[in-house]
This record gives sequence, C-alpha cells and structure tokens, in this order.
Amino acid sequence: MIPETVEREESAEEIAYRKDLARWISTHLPDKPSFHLPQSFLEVESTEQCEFLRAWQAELYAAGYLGIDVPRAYGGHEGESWKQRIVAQELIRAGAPTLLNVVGLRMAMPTILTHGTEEQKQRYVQKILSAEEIWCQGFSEPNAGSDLASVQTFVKRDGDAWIANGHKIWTTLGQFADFMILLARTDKDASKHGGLSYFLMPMKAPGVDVRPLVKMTREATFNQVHIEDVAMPLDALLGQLGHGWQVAMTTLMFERGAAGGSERDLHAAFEEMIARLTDLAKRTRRGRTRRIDDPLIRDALAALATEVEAIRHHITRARIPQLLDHPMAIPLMGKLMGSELMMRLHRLGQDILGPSATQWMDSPAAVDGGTWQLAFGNAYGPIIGGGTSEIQKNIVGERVLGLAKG
Amino acid sequence: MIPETVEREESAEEIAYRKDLARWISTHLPDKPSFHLPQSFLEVESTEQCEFLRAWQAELYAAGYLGIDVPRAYGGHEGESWKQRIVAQELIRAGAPTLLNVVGLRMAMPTILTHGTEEQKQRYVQKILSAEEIWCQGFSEPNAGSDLASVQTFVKRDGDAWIANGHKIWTTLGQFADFMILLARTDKDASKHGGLSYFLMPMKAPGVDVRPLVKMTREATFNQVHIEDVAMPLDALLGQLGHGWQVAMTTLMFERGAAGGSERDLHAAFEEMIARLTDLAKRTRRGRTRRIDDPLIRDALAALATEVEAIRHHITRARIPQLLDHPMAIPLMGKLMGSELMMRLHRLGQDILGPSATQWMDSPAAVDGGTWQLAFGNAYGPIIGGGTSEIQKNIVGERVLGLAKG
Amino acid sequence: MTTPETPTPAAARYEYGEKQELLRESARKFLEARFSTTRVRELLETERAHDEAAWKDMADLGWHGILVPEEHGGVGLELFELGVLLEEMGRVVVPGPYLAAQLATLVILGGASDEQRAAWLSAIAEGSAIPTLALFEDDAGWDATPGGTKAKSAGASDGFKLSGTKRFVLDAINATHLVVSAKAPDGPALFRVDARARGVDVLADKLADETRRSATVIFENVAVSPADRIGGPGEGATLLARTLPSVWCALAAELVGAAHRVFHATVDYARVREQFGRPIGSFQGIKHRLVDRMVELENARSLVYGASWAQRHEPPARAERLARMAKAYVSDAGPRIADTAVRTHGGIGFTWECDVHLYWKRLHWGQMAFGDGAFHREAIAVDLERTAKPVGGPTPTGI
Amino acid sequence: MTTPETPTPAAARYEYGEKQELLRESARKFLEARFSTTRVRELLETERAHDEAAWKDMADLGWHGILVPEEHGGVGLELFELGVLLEEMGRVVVPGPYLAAQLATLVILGGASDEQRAAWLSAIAEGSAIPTLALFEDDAGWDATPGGTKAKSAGASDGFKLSGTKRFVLDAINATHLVVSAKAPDGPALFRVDARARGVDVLADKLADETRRSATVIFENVAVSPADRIGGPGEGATLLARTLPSVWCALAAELVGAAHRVFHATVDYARVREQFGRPIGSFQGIKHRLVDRMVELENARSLVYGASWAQRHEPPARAERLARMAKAYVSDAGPRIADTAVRTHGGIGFTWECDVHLYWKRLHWGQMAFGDGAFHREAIAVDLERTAKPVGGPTPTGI
Repeated sequence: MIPETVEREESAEEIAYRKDLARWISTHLPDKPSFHLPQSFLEVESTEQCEFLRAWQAELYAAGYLGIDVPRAYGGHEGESWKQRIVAQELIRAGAPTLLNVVGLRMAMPTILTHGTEEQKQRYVQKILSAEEIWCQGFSEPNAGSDLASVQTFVKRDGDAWIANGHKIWTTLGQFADFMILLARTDKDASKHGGLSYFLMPMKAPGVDVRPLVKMTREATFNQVHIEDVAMPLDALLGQLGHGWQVAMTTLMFERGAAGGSERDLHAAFEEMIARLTDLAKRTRRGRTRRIDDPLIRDALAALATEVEAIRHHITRARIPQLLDHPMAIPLMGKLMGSELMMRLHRLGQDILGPSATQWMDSPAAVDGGTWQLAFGNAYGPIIGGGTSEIQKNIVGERVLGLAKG
Repeated sequence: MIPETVEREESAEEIAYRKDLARWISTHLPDKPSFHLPQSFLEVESTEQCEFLRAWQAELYAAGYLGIDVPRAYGGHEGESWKQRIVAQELIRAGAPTLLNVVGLRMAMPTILTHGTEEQKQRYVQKILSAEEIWCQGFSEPNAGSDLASVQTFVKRDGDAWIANGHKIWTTLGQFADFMILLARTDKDASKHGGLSYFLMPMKAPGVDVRPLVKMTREATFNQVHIEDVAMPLDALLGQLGHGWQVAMTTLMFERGAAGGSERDLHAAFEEMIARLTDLAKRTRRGRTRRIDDPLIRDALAALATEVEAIRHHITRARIPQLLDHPMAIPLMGKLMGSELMMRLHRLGQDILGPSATQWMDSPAAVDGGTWQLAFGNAYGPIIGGGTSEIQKNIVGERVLGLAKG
Repeated sequence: MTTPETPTPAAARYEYGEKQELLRESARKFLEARFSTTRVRELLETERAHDEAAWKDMADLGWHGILVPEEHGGVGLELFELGVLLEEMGRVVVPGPYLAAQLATLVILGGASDEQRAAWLSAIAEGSAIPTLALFEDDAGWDATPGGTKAKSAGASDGFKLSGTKRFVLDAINATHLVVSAKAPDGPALFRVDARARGVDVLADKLADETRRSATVIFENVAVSPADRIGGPGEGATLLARTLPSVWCALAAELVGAAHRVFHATVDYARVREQFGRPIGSFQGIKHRLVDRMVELENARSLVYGASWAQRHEPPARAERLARMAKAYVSDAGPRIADTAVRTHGGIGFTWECDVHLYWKRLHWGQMAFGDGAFHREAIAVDLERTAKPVGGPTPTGI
Repeated sequence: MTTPETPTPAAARYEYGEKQELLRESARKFLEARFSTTRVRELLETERAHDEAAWKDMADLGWHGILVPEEHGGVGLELFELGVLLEEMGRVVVPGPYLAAQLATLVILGGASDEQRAAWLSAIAEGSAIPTLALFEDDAGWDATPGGTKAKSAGASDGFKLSGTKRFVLDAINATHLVVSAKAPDGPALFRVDARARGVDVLADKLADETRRSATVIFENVAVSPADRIGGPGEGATLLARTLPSVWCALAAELVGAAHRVFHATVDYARVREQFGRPIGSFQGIKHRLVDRMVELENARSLVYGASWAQRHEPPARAERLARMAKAYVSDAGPRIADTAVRTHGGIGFTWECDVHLYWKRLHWGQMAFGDGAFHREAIAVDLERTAKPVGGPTPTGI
C-alpha cells in the first residue's frame, strides 16, 4: 500500500522503486514468531529475538535494501540515498520487524566512514550492514550523563595495545554486541574535552563484563558494562588520539538525525502513528461514545497531526538554504522535536484508551495487547538517551540562536 | 449579595459584618462618572480619575473600612484583620471603584509599620489610609529590573540632608504621588546588597522630574522618574543605613502577598472572574452555538475554576503548620500562581470572545466595551512587575525547595 | 490588610489538630516500617499483592474501621481522617486491598440500613470482610450509570438473579464482597454480593501499576438475597451519586500522597546530583520545572483537604463539585509530576531499580481510575453553568 | 541512510529559486525603506492607515497584480509567491489594504467569468480597484456559510437587492469593492458590490491591532447587477469552499512574517540585555523558552510553505487540510511567540515605545481572523476520521 500523500510528491522512478519494494516486503515479511517481537532495537531482550532480527536484517541486506548508498568497496551498493529512505518508510508502513543493528548502522558506520582508515572501513562496515557483527554505544557513565565530556573511563597505551578500564551505562544491545564505540579519557592532564579519544572496542575481549539493567517496563534491554584491563589492538583507535570529542560529536550528529535524512524516516513513523491513533479512537469508546467523537480528543489529534505534517514540510524546506535562518536549525531541533512529539502522541493514545490504559501487556482487558502502554513507557528512551531534551535545548539555543552558555 | 460559598465557612459575626458592609456599599457606591474608570490602581491616568478615586478611598476610610487592623495611634481602627479582608472581597464583588493608594496601603504602610520609627509611623500612616498622600515605588531602574540589587541611584549624606541622584522606571502613580519608597545605593564600596538603603522621598521636592511612559494599551500610567540632586531630610531614611535590601525585601513580601491575607483578596477576584467568564460564555456565540456549549471552552473553564478553588483552599490550609512542607511555600508561590492564573483566565476570555476579541475599547463591535481586551493586555503588569515569573520561580526553587542558586 | 490573620472560629473550617497529627505520625511510622519499597517490590511479585500480616496489624490500629461507627467496632472518624491515612499509604505506594475496602465502605455507609450496618460493619472493622466496588462496565461511563448488568427478580422471597460484566474491579481477587450496581425490575439498584458466590467469575487484569490488582468480574445468574440490596427500590443511582464524591476524594488523597513523595524525592535528587560541576537543581531548566510541579502539588493537596472536609460540611452540589475538582486536578497533575520525576532523574529514572517508576505507574493508574480529568471537568462545567449569575465585564488584573 | 540527500526531481516539489529570492529581496528593501516602525506608527494614527504613495509604488512593482494573469496586466505568479511577499509585509506589520485586496482577489480569481476577469482584473492590478471580502456574520461561523444576508430578486433584468450585516470586513473603509456572500433565491451566492453603492453603510471598528482597519458593513436594499454575481447560480458556497483555503494560507504567511521578526528581535535582545552580570539569554529559563518558540516558528513556516504550494499542486481535500493546519498552527503559535517576546523584554516589552506590542497585537488579531485554531482543527479532525484506515497497535518509539 503506497500512501497517496507521498506518491504525489515523487518522481516516476521513486514511485516505481516504492512499488517494487512494497511487493518484495509483502512476499518476504517473516511470519510472526511465537515470542513477543520488540517494537524497536531498544527493546531486544532475548537471544531468540536477537537472532530472528539478525536474520531479517541479513535478508534485507542480501536483497540490496541496506547500505544502498554505501560504497561497494565496503559492502554497500553505491546507489542513490533516496532509496534508503524509501526503504525505511516502507518497512515502517508494512509493520516489518525492526532493524537490529541500529547502533551500528546509524552511529558506528557513519562515524567509521567519516573518520576511519581504509582498513577500518573494510574491516567493519560490511559486517554492520549484514548484522554479522552487532554494535553498542559506550558513551554514558554513571557520573557522565548530560555532562558527557566528563567521562572517566581511561585508556592507556601499553606497548602494542590499548588498555581500557572503566564503567559504561545504558548500553543498549550490550549483551549481544561484538563491538562498542567507546569514548574514553586518554590524557588526564589535558583539558576536559581535549583528553578524550574514541575506540572501537571488542566486546568479547577478556575483562568486559556486561550486566543487565532492567527498565521500568521490566525489559532487560540495556546494560552496565564494566571494563577491567581490556586490551585492544592499536588500530582500535578511531580518528586521532585526543580527538575523541570531535569524533563523538560526529556520532551524535548522525544519531540525532542532523546528518542524514532521518527526519524523513521519522516522519513516516509519525504519520503512521496519527493513522493508528485515529483508528484507535474510532474503535474505542467511553460509555457509548466513540472516542473519536469526543471534541477534546478530536482537537488534540488534529493538533498533533498538524505537527507531524510540519515535520514533513521541514524536509522539503531544508533543501532550500534561502528559506533557513540557520543551516543547522532544522537538523539540530530534530531530536528534541521528534522525541517530545512521539511522547505526546503516546500520551494522547493513553487518553483515548482511558481506563484500559491502566492495563499492561497481555492483560485480558488490554486493547491491542497493551502495546500502547509499553510504547508509551519506552517513549522516554529517545527523550533521555542521546542527550536529554534540556541538553538539546541548550545546543539549539547556543548554536542556532547564538545565546550565551549558561 | 453574599455568595453562599463564603458564607458557609463563616461565623455568625463574619456573616453579619459582611451583610452590614454590603448594605453600606450599596448605598454609598458612587455613580459612574462620565469618564472611563480604571480597572485598577495600575491604570490611573488622569487627574479626574485620581481625584474621583481619592474621594472614594477617603470615604471608605472615614466609614471605618480601611486601616481596620492598624493601631489607633496611627489613624487605624485597631480592629480584627478578618474584617479588612471581607472589605476587600465585598468591594470586588460589588464592582466598586478600585482603591487608589495601593502602593501606600500594600507596600509603604506595612514597611513603615515594620521598620519605621514612632515619628515616621505617626507622620505617614494615616495619610496613606485617607489617600491624602499618594505613594509610588522607586525600586526598578533601566538596568536594574530582575536584578534589583544592582540599582545605581545614589544617595549621599550632605550635612543635614540626603542628596539623591538617579533614574527610576515603571513608577505607577508617579505623576500623582507625594512620596516614593526609594531603594538607593549609599555605599559604592560595600557589597552589592550591603550598600543599599531605603528612603521615603518627597516627590514634590525640587529635582524630581516625572516623565510619563505609555503602556502597550496606550495608557500613560507609569513613569520614568529622573532624580537630580533631590534633597531629603535625615528622617527620610527608613531602617538602618546599609540595610536597604532587607527593608526592600519586607516591602516585596507584602507586595507579593506573602505577609498579609492578600491571597484571600485575590481569591475573591478570581472567583468573580470565573463567574464573569461563565456568564460571558453564556451570552456570546460562535455561529449559532453558545460559547458555553463548546466542549473545549467548558473544559478550559472548569480547569481554571479548579485552580481558583485551589487558591481558596490554600488559605484554609495555610493556617495549619502541620499541613505545610515549608512555612513559606504557599505565601511565596502566591505572586507566581496568581499573576499567571489571571493571565490564563484572560486568555480564555479572549478565546470565548473569538473574533470580537480583535476589537478594542469602545469599538461598536466590541463586547462589554472592549474591557476584556484592555484587562488582558494589562495582565502582563502583575506578571512582570514586582519580579517576573522567572524571578519568582528562582525564589521559590531556592528558598522553599532548597535548590542551589544558578 | 497587612497584619497576620486572626483565626476565624474553629467550628467553621476543618481543623487539623492533635488527633489528625497523631494518626498521621503513627501511620507514617507503621507504613515506613512495613512497606519499604523493598517489601513493596516483593509483594508486587505475588499474585494477590496482599500482606496479610500487615492487614491484621492494621486491624489492631483500627484502620479498617476508621469510618465505622464505634457502636459497630470502628473508630468513627470521617473522610478527612481517612484521607490523612490514605495520603500516607500513597506515599509508600501501598499494595493490597485497603483502598478498595474503604471506597466500598464509603458507599455501604451511605446506604446501608440499620440491620445491614449491624450485620456487616463489624466484620469490615475487623478486617475479615473486604468489600470492593464493582460498578463500571464497557458501555457505561465513569458516572457508574448501570449498563448491561441486570438483576432479574427471582420471585418475591428468593431475591434476585444477577448477570453482567463489571470492569476494573479493584482488588476483586482479594475481596470477600462486591458492591455491584445493576438494573433491577424496580430501577437502579446496588447489591452486596459474596465474592465466592456461585456464578461469580473473577478474571484478573494485569495492571501497569503492579502494586495494584483489579479484575473483570462476570456475574452469571448469581443469587442475591433481598437483604443484600443496599438502599430502597430504585435508589441505587441516587445512592451512588451521593457517595461517589467521597470515593473520589479518598482516591485523590492517596494519589496526592504518592505525588508528594515522588516529587520530594526528585527535589532531593536535584539537590545532590551534579553535572557540569553543579547540582542539576541549580539549572533553571530543572529548577523552574520543579517549581511548576510544586505549585501543582500544593494545589492538589489543598483541593483534596478542602474537598474531603466539604463532603460532610457543605451542601451536596458544592461537595460534589469540590470532589470532582480534586480528582480532576490530581488526575492531570499526578502524571505531570511523575513525568518530571523521570526526566529529572535522567536515565536512572527509567530503570526498574529506581523507585520512581512505582510512583509513575501509580499516578498514571490514578489518572484514569474513577474518571479522568476531562470526565470530571465536564460535570464541573455543568455546575458552573447552572450557578452562574449574569454579571458584567472582567475583574481587574492588578489588585 | 546517512549520506547527504540526493535531490529528487524538481518538478515534484516547490522550488525556491532566483525568481522567488529576487521578489523577497526587492520586497524587503522596499518595505524596510517605506514602512519603518516610525512610519507605521504615523500611519496607525491616521483614519485609514493607508499610505497611498506607497500603494502607487507597489503598483509599479507589480504587487497588486501579483496573482493577476499577464493578459490582464498582472504578473501571473502563484499563491506561493504571494506568500513570500506577505511574509515580508508581516515582518514590518504593514498597514493598509494590501492583504484585504489579495484575499479578495484570490476568491475573485477562483470564480470570475471571462467577462468579469476582463472587466475587473486590470483595475486590481493597477491598484485602482481595492476589493475586500465581506463574508462573516454574527450568527454564522468562520466557515462563511451565508447567514442572514439575503439577495432578493429584483426582477429578471434588474438583478438583486442585497440586505444584511457583515462583520469584520477587513479594510472596508479603504475598499472600492466588497465581495459579499448572500442567500439568493437560487441558492448561496457571491456578489461584487461597489463599496460606494447606495445602501452600503460602513461602520468602522476600532481594532486592538491599530495597524489594521476593519468594519461592520450594513447592506440595505443595495442594488446588484447580475453581471456582478461571481460564479453561477447556487455556486457561492462551493466557490468559497474552494478558495478560502488559499485565503487562509495567505493570511498565515503574513502572520509568520510578523512572528519571525518579533521572535528574532527577542533573541537579539536576549543576547545583549544583561542582568546579574550575564546576558539574559544565558539563563535556561529564557533560553529554553526561546528554543520552544523557535520550534513553533519553524513548524509554522514549513506548514505555510507546504500549504501554499499544495493549493495548486495537490488534490483539494489535502490542500484544504494543509491550509487549515497552517492557519490553525500559526493562530496558536503566533500569540505564544508574542507572549514570549513581551516576557523576555520585561517591562520595556510592555511599553508603547517598544515595537513588540505592534507584533503582539497583530498576532492576536491573526489568531482570530478567518477562524481560530480550534475551528480549523475540528475540520481537520473530520478529514482525519474520513481518511483513516484500520490499522493495529502503536508505531515504535525508538526508530
């Protein structure tokens, strides 16, 4: 099913690609497994989930639907990047299983492609695309959350190896990962930002201890990673020694969608969310009244649909420098706007559900198996992870509006 | 008319007092003059308005309805303070003309009663009550708004006089005032807060130059006051030399309602506002639908009525120390809560009015002569004056919640 | 206008004296000792989340009979004092059927005959009878208008046969009795039904708030004796209309307790947690948001106290309006306070290990239970419209 | 997923090229030279707030005929380009009838016959004819359903006699022609009426936004020729339904310009104004609020551009939805941005001397004009409901 609203703006080539893809997805979509499938890569708990999703990603890659715009030398298809965006959209629309190796795809891969040596690119990229090697992120520490530059994990040179010691936290996929993008201090005497370096740390190396952390949703999907005398080869360093902060900023730019077309991927999810909320309001009632007939619900739904539409038009506008006050305005506000909007969409979902919003997963009285409630709780992930909304507002206020630091 | 909601909580004595008072007001309420009467003391522009309101305040005082709880020695009636609150409530309910000398009554008088010498109390208080002498406030300066302690107006001792030089701003009633409560620097070498003193400055003295400032409502009701070599007698100093900051804090506590029963006065105004908004929504329409029948208006009105009711119950609760986490919690949040709530009440008024909210005073298409719009614009006064909402939040966050200064 | 307030006569407004403060202090002591979050976390892993030993000790403290008149073995206090107790329970997110039993007791006390009071109340006060309200249905709103549940006459002496499905029945799995609304041949009726009666089927929910239990209860031709009808023929709806406001107040009191505790835990965290070399509470982004929540918390508390008092001391229309205001306000303020708690705690606030989520879930449960904000505000608007008098323009802004 | 975007074919989406940028630059240059706030303040003190010299110069620039086809003396651009121009006008809160004339021209262009176009458009392009919309009535909503205004048949050859009262007629005192909706014997109709015709009575409003003029216009048996009916018999309502979305877009574009200018003036102020020894923009209380407003401003701009383009290039239902979204969003974002401007400026922002109030008033005017947010959102909800397809649970949050 190709939504008419996208079709109208697209070229014949785009439409054709979308149609072929939709056909491929509909014939290759795996059957629902007997176990619960996570709603996103942030929620992968069990090995069976991990392997199911790994196989699905590998199939997508094999069919040419991942790494479309990555050079062939590194395992990509060297195609046009708009195709990759269409793939992301159609996967969401088809309700396909989530991609697994998203830290690899969205953070490690672009950072390696930007800062890596030729050897590093050849070594890592293809196995990220195929999900043969899973990646996790090692930035946050218990005392370095919003204040990321204060990380204390320390890496010292010892002959032909780097030796790491420290403690990372909120490590999604840590229990399955083969590698971690690691931000660590390499010089205690240098400035706070200048003493950092960026490594590609093997997770299966001796001294890496991954301990699950349980979320408020009861899912054990992120971890603490204790790093004790972990030895890494010299080429585990990405970028220059002491330039870790700059490399990490590249990663965060990609994570926050400031550097790819990820607003467009996001927009597909938001648009789908409006459709699903509208549908939910049509099939739920309060007393004898359909929720969609409640003027307060109607007003809130229309207001959120308007914001979703705004995101769509940001994408069109962002192509045109003359219509931007600051080149980074729209990209930099993406994470703030997107994560908060998704939370508000989910709050409206709860309001629509009313009393049945009190029900949890698989409760007999739950609507849609309680998945609305699970997704609502998990909506805090994107708000807090990758820099809280407060940090995002500082970044936008300082970099885009030119306001002084606090 | 005694609203049943207040009556039910009151003693027979209170009810009787309220009834007598209501009767007095109904027989003494002056006829509406030919000119526009200001909605509050913040909006007095012309001499005829000033004299009309001065006469009304004098009549209230003469009848024993002002200064009820002030000692007889200073012109008061030495009565119970609950009576003063009932007076404030009934005046609002009866739509009586506003009090004129409010800076005197709410700021200068309590500060003089707290920090003044016996002579100062005798000299000033009675004439404040009777509106014989009008007062204005001289705290803010062009470069000392939120950062009040940075005032630069300087007062130096010269023999038997204090000589003042400086520039005050936002001086409501400045054009009519006989005295100003003046916060000024007396020691440039002392600390920012320690070098301040507090004076009672005669406004009719040579060197005082009052220039009107026009508000966005077009009303010329506040002023800039240029002070050039203004000589004051030695007993113009209130409190000790160098203790001006502490004395000013007393003034602000009274202004912000933290030290009197002024939440209760406010509550009467808010309750009346809910009644008037409800009435407005009943008698206005959008198309053929009464505004009160719009579920969005109903929801907003009920939400605001709930907050108004909360203020009422704060008053009851504030009597009981065990039910307060911090003794100053409710008093200190009063200004923030009250001014912002009044703004939101007025915004709802505009939403109810819809297109006719675009009309200004006395436009033929305006509802109620455009007074809703005037009051809406003027609702910024209490939000910005006396410390903006941001300053209030700092005060509450630091003093009540114990959060560190920023 | 400016000197400190002279207290008005005590009789006219609620007082909070030694009696209430003693109750609060003893409650806090008991609850903190017996319901640490460690213990709460143990209990929520159990099927019934019901600490029977604590339940018995509460009986000794007189809590089950707090509303029950002394002649029936209770202590005969009022809703206001129940609120004090529930506020303390909310502070520790107490699991178990205490709230459910008290809400049902409020309804029973509002409608039971002398015979019924004599027969039922002492067991409630002892804690051996645990009633709960079974009022809501899929096709009926939170106003508990009886929907599809029917009480057919089963012949004059045999009483009724009850059939229907009730939703969101709090602690049904812990209850001994269900207070059920139904359409009887002679009009809306309310019945007390033995939870173990033949034809009663309890299907446990799984709640997001795991400290709570609720269920869908299906009644299939359940025999009810005429002696178990609460209120006279046709009086079921008016009886509920009269007693539900007290139920809302009690519920709101519990929620205020939870909001209070999680708010102040968050303030404490903001005072000590440092980032960028400063306590995070020193940043206005955190500070101002906490102050906004403080205002909401204080509003909620004042509304709950005022509304609880009003149920016995103000005319019914105003008492109902206040109860709805208290519930509506805490319905919305609770989740906002919980949201601020998670955000202020950052990543840790999103973990199972941190207690914040226990409160977050309780306050979101509370948002919906017995009517959300919008539901109650619509009824408040009806009342505002009814009582509004014709007046003129706006009141002054600068007073 | 991560490399920079390859542009998709230009034909499929709006482009903003040299033509548009030239228009914007020349507009900005002209408007800043001719409509400084000093000049705007002079004009608002005049009865008509209409700078006739500037009006003539605008004719030379081709602005009056920006939408008028070249064959009728115009420049034949589209709504998107009109939006660029109006955005610039909003930036300087331009007084005068330009907006009014263009809104009416949008409706005329949507329905006028070839004869009418030949007869009317060149005068509009010259600036000698100034039309305005007279659509709204006390008892009709913003959807401009004709209310009590009636066009009685005055005999077959004599046309109609128009009677009724129209409210909020923008720049009626400056207009030469009124585009009036009325109920004709053969259904809803739209007429072009000479503003000086016998029986037309213009009662000027006094607006809070003093840079604007509007009026109540009373029609009393005004003779209208059949040649002045726009659209065929019974087509008045559909014609309005088809053209009002463009009107909303144009209005929203002007408001976005005003919001943009006052927002950035506020940011500039926050960068230089110091308190407590720091620029006030360094305080998160100010900084975070400004960022919130920036997001709203950017949303509004993107919606306006997308909606303006859609009016010519997307199907009518979607074009209407987008236009309503743009107007609804700016209706609410505008006043919020204006509110932040006043608060950030502090006391000075509340003075007549400071330009902030000019924008504050314009944006509050704009909130209500041609339908407020809630009005348009209700229609958006109808469309959402109509187009929704049955689907399942939520989409993922972490994508």
